[in-house]
Amino acid sequence: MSERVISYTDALREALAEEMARDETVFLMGEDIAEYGGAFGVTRGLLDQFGRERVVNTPISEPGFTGLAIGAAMTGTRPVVELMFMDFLPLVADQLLNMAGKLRYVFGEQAGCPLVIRAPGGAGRCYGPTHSQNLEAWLLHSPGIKIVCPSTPADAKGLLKSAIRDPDPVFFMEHKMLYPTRDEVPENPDLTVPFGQARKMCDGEDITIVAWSWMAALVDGAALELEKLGVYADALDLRTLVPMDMEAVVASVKKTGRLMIVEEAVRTGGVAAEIACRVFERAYDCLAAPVHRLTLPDIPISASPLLEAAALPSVEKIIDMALDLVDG
Amino acid sequence: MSERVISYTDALREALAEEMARDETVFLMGEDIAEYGGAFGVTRGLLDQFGRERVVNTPISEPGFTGLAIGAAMTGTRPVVELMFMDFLPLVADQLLNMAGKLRYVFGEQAGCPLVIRAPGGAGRCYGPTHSQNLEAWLLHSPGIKIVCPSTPADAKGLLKSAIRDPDPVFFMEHKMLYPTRDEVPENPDLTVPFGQARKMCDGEDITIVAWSWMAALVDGAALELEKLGVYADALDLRTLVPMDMEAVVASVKKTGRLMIVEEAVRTGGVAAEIACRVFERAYDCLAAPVHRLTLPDIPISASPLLEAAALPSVEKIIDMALDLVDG
Amino acid sequence: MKNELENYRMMVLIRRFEETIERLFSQGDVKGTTHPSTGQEAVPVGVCAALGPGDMITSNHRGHGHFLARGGDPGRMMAEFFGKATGYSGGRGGSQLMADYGIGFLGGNGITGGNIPTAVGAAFSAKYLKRDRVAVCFFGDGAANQGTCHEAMNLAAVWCLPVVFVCENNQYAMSTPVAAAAGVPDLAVRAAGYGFPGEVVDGNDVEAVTAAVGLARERALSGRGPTLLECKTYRLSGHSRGDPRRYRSRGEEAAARKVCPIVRYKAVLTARGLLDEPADADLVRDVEEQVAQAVAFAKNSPYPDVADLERGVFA
Amino acid sequence: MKNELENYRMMVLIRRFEETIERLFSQGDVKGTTHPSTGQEAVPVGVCAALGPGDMITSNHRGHGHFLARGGDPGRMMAEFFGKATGYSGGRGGSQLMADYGIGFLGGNGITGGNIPTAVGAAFSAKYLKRDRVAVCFFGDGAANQGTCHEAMNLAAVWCLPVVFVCENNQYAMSTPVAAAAGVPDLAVRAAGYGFPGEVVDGNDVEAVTAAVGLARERALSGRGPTLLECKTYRLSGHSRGDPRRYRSRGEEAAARKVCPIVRYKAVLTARGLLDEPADADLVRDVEEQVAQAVAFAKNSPYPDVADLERGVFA
Ligand SMILES: Cc1ncc(C[n+]2csc(CCOP(=O)(O)OP(=O)(O)O)c2C)c(N)n1
Ligand SMILES: Cc1ncc(C[n+]2csc(CCOP(=O)(O)OP(=O)(O)O)c2C)c(N)n1
Ligand SMILES: [Mg+2]
Ligand SMILES: [Mg+2]
Repeated sequence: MSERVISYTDALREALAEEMARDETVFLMGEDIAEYGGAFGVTRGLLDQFGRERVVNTPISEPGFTGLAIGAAMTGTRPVVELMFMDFLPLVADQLLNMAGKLRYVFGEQAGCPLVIRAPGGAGRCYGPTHSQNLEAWLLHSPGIKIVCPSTPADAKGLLKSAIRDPDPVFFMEHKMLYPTRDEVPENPDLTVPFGQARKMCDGEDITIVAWSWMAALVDGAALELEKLGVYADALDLRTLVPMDMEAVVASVKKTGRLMIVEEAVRTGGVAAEIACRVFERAYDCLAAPVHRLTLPDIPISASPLLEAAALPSVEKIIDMALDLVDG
Repeated sequence: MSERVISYTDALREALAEEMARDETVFLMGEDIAEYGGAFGVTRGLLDQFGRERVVNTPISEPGFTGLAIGAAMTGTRPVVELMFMDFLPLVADQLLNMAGKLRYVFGEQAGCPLVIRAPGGAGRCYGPTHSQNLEAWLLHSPGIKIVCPSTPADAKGLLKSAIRDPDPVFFMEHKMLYPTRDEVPENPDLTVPFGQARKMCDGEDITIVAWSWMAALVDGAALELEKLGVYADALDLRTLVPMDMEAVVASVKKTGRLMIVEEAVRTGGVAAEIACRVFERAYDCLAAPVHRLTLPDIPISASPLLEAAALPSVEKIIDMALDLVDG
Repeated sequence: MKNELENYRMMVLIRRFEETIERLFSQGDVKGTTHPSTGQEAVPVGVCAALGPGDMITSNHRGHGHFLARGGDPGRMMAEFFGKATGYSGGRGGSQLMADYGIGFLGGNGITGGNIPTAVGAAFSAKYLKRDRVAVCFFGDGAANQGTCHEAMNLAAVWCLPVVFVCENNQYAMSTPVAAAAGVPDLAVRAAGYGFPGEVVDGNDVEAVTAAVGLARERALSGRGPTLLECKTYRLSGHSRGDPRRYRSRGEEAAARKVCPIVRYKAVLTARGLLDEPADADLVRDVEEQVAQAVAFAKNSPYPDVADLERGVFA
Repeated sequence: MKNELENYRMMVLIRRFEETIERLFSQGDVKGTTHPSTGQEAVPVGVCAALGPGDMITSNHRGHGHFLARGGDPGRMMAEFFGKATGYSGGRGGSQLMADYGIGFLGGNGITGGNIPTAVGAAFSAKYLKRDRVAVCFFGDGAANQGTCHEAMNLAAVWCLPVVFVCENNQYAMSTPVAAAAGVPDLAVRAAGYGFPGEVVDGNDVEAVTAAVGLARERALSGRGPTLLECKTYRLSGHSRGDPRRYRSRGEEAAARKVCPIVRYKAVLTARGLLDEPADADLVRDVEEQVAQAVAFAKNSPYPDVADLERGVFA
């Protein structure tokens, strides 16, 4: 049975449509998601399919409509909110940190909050300092919020379906560079991808490379190139950061003795530091070399193609650092 | 010449008063900072001394008055803003991340932003889930914002003076448990404490313990106890997180071979992970044991004294972990 | 509408409950902080008297009155102050964070203005799920200046949602008088900026509050959207524990105390022949007994198990 | 006030500048995205004609017109689009993020609503430092629904600050018409909720804009506080690069094009005998030459030095 090849965007849309068809309490809310189909076209066509009651255009009021969505999720519906850019996470950070993430712990089992916030992160399109950021590290430090970050169309679909069915608040990170990427995606509407299971992109003994979202796609490409150079990488796509599949990471590091983490965010205080730290805590003895982090420098992301590219991780930089780590 | 002994609160107030006297462009802004003197009394009396034009009570509009303060700092004044609790940082996170921290990098030298945001972090007073948090890890991941976190009255004064004189946005972290603490504080209004220089609290060869803010005070106490048990800790108070005195940390770890970091925030994605990671990067060979992190678990902070204490680091827990690390 | 004496009794209960909490704090029996609603009792009691069983409330930091008026159990509330396992939040929430979804009380909120969008969200669900219910949001004059208030009101207007915004204007946000915090004397006028009715209500007149909420609720249920009710009242207590109230005079407070909602309603009910001094004394004694029982329940309850500390973040 | 022909010329310059940018994007000469202000030229030109040299502007994402009208150099702006070292932000900012504090242009802003509090802050400084100047904030109808707008307006009101809020109501926020985003047809009415005047202005009439801003500025300078001017206009272009404009009809656009501010002002100036077809053709040619020079300057400028990538985060 051959799978269809569709784009990451189409896969997301399919997940939304299937879950909306399956569960009437699921609705979409966000800026310009109706006629416009969202800034990146993810919800295109869903207005026609599900109507204005379930595909709700909002005014530009991110804190307000996120708080509203939390209130809705507390009272019997399942909102899927689109934040136009992940750079706007700070605008809703209070709602997520101080409300959504604390409800169940404080108010107990009565207080479910089945909320999904979707937002595209990442650079590569020259959108400049306030439309290119990845901020998942903030959420990692915010108890009670799950973080999902698919890097393939199949995962985009399967993980979004899981997110919508999840009883807890989920931040669902998409990526501008991934939207047009195409790959096989199962049609079966019952298939979901579970949280907390890293995906092995490539099997190898020389070095473990960990990434997520667009960086995972880059690592996937870099691993192939490395193979040609005789370096065999064990490449992991984390898929979800909360929960995080540390078992897979630790098992891989135990095998390779070398770890490199690729993160599309500013270096200091990023997710990579947490992963590295956990590996040190759990597999200290197995490391034959220091962990390497490939990240952005601690600067805003420029609009100019030249400066943007200079700051971002790339396949070449991944290869160079991997070679360095293996040789070092 | 004997120094006066005053409280951390008084030291902060003295710094504010001295800098306001020295520079007319310095003004204070925040909720209930005038007659009330701020929720913790830091600005008490300054209204009488400097008048309502320079001690400005705000409506409850954190994003608005923080944005306003940025606009003021862009145009010739030096606002010192009080955020009543550090838990409200998310409300102004957009202003700090997407504006204050990016102005100079993007607009160049014309775009100075000499802004100070003061806010008390921390638990220990049973204020519950939304009035007890430390969120400096978010700012650590936000380029362009300096982070200052004094643990003694003298540093409170000297660092706040430096913060007010600094040409860049500074987040100045105070702590509810530190406010009443008393110690010697220089009277000389010309004395400041520079950023980026850790303070050695205790000299030792067995273990490096790194902390900041209230946790540094706890570590200071724990180090004395450890000494009685024959364990000699090299205890460092970082004083500022951006810039961070990694030289001091690395030098200490090279001496002791063991590192423990105490952080009053949820574990995952915290500042401790970054410090640990940097130490691994720079002093990998010197570590005789894995780095230990003593932090909160990944949960909201409860209001109940019992549950709050169970979650927080304490002198006892510091001692236990240090012994464990030294023995291990 | 509940009967007059029940409402009067509830106001007295809220008063005694708050006074008891303040005493327990000053004695060191309970820790943390609290925001008493002393003097504002007519607002929650008047509001809740107009609500139906399916209606939903979001509350703020000054929420004991809201919760009690909606049917919260004084014993479990008291236990929350004592940090006991039987407390509404098992000791995790404290004064500001208790909830009972079963009676439509969606909880307090420690972030000023944070509960306004959630109320609109509850109203959204009600409309989406075609349930005949309204959401009610309690917030203060200070919270009215938060951006979330603006956004939430506009969202409710644009989508014509069944929500009643109850602004408890108790003259101060902490130490800041309304005149220093808002460009207008009546916050109710802001409703016009969203296209729905806004009304100033005598928030110390419990029946006036009930009447206004009743109409607003009807409006909401018949699909005509939100209403803003600005209930003018006065906080007789300090803002929170340990507030020296330097920002106002004792004389101002004494004057307010004379027209407090309990004093006023007692006079009304007496004039109507529904209450006399002996009956009032009985009622007060009964309330005091109830509060004493709540305290006893709290004191006798077990502490939460520290082993559960990390449980319950996720389902 | 600048003379009529200068203002007319500036409107034409903005129009040609935006059209050129759009062409450069579609040819792939420049990367990223841009928000053209085509059709809205009378607002920035009318506003800036009323300002004094010390006045300060905060702009938003759709800011090329604001910057040009305030005296921004087309060459350095164009160079910013090309990511060149000579661009206002040396390639770091792109379309939305350029500034020239020297001429009182405090920069664009990528966060909708983000620039409203900063304008109030600039007004705060002006008052604090006792400088005779006002701050002007440009923001859209969509931004009016952000919480920061509410907070900033209320703060300006409470402190009686010298700021003029210029809401460019171009009928849409991206694809969302005002009627779907706000509970009221005229956003100007919201000023009443803060206690200062709000006025609807014909935003396609450059002289009407100047007159309204002139009065608001006088008000501000004489210590009577802020004013909200809602300038009704129309965005003729798409929201940003690649907007298929599915949310409105081509007929609606064609109708709007007929009453665009340039068409209207040309008719006015012709009627006044200040302009005729040959003079207009000359003027347009001159503007085109200016834009061509800007493009040439940008193309011939060097790229920034990648070695400086990490410089300039702190002083
Ligand atoms: C976002 C935020 N800012 C500030 C506070 C601190 N705070 C708690 S209550 C309060 C005053 C609120 O005033 P109002 O809304 O009038 O309610 P009231 O206390 O008068 O009932 C303040 C400033 C907070 N909890 N949250
Ligand atoms: C906080 C935030 N939300 C959303 C966006 C995406 N966005 C950019 S411009 C825009 C529309 C703004 O509408 P309006 O304020 O009317 O200005 P206009 O574009 O019409 O000039 C949107 C939604 C953004 N940049 N920032
Ligand atoms: Mg109040
Ligand atoms: Mg618009």
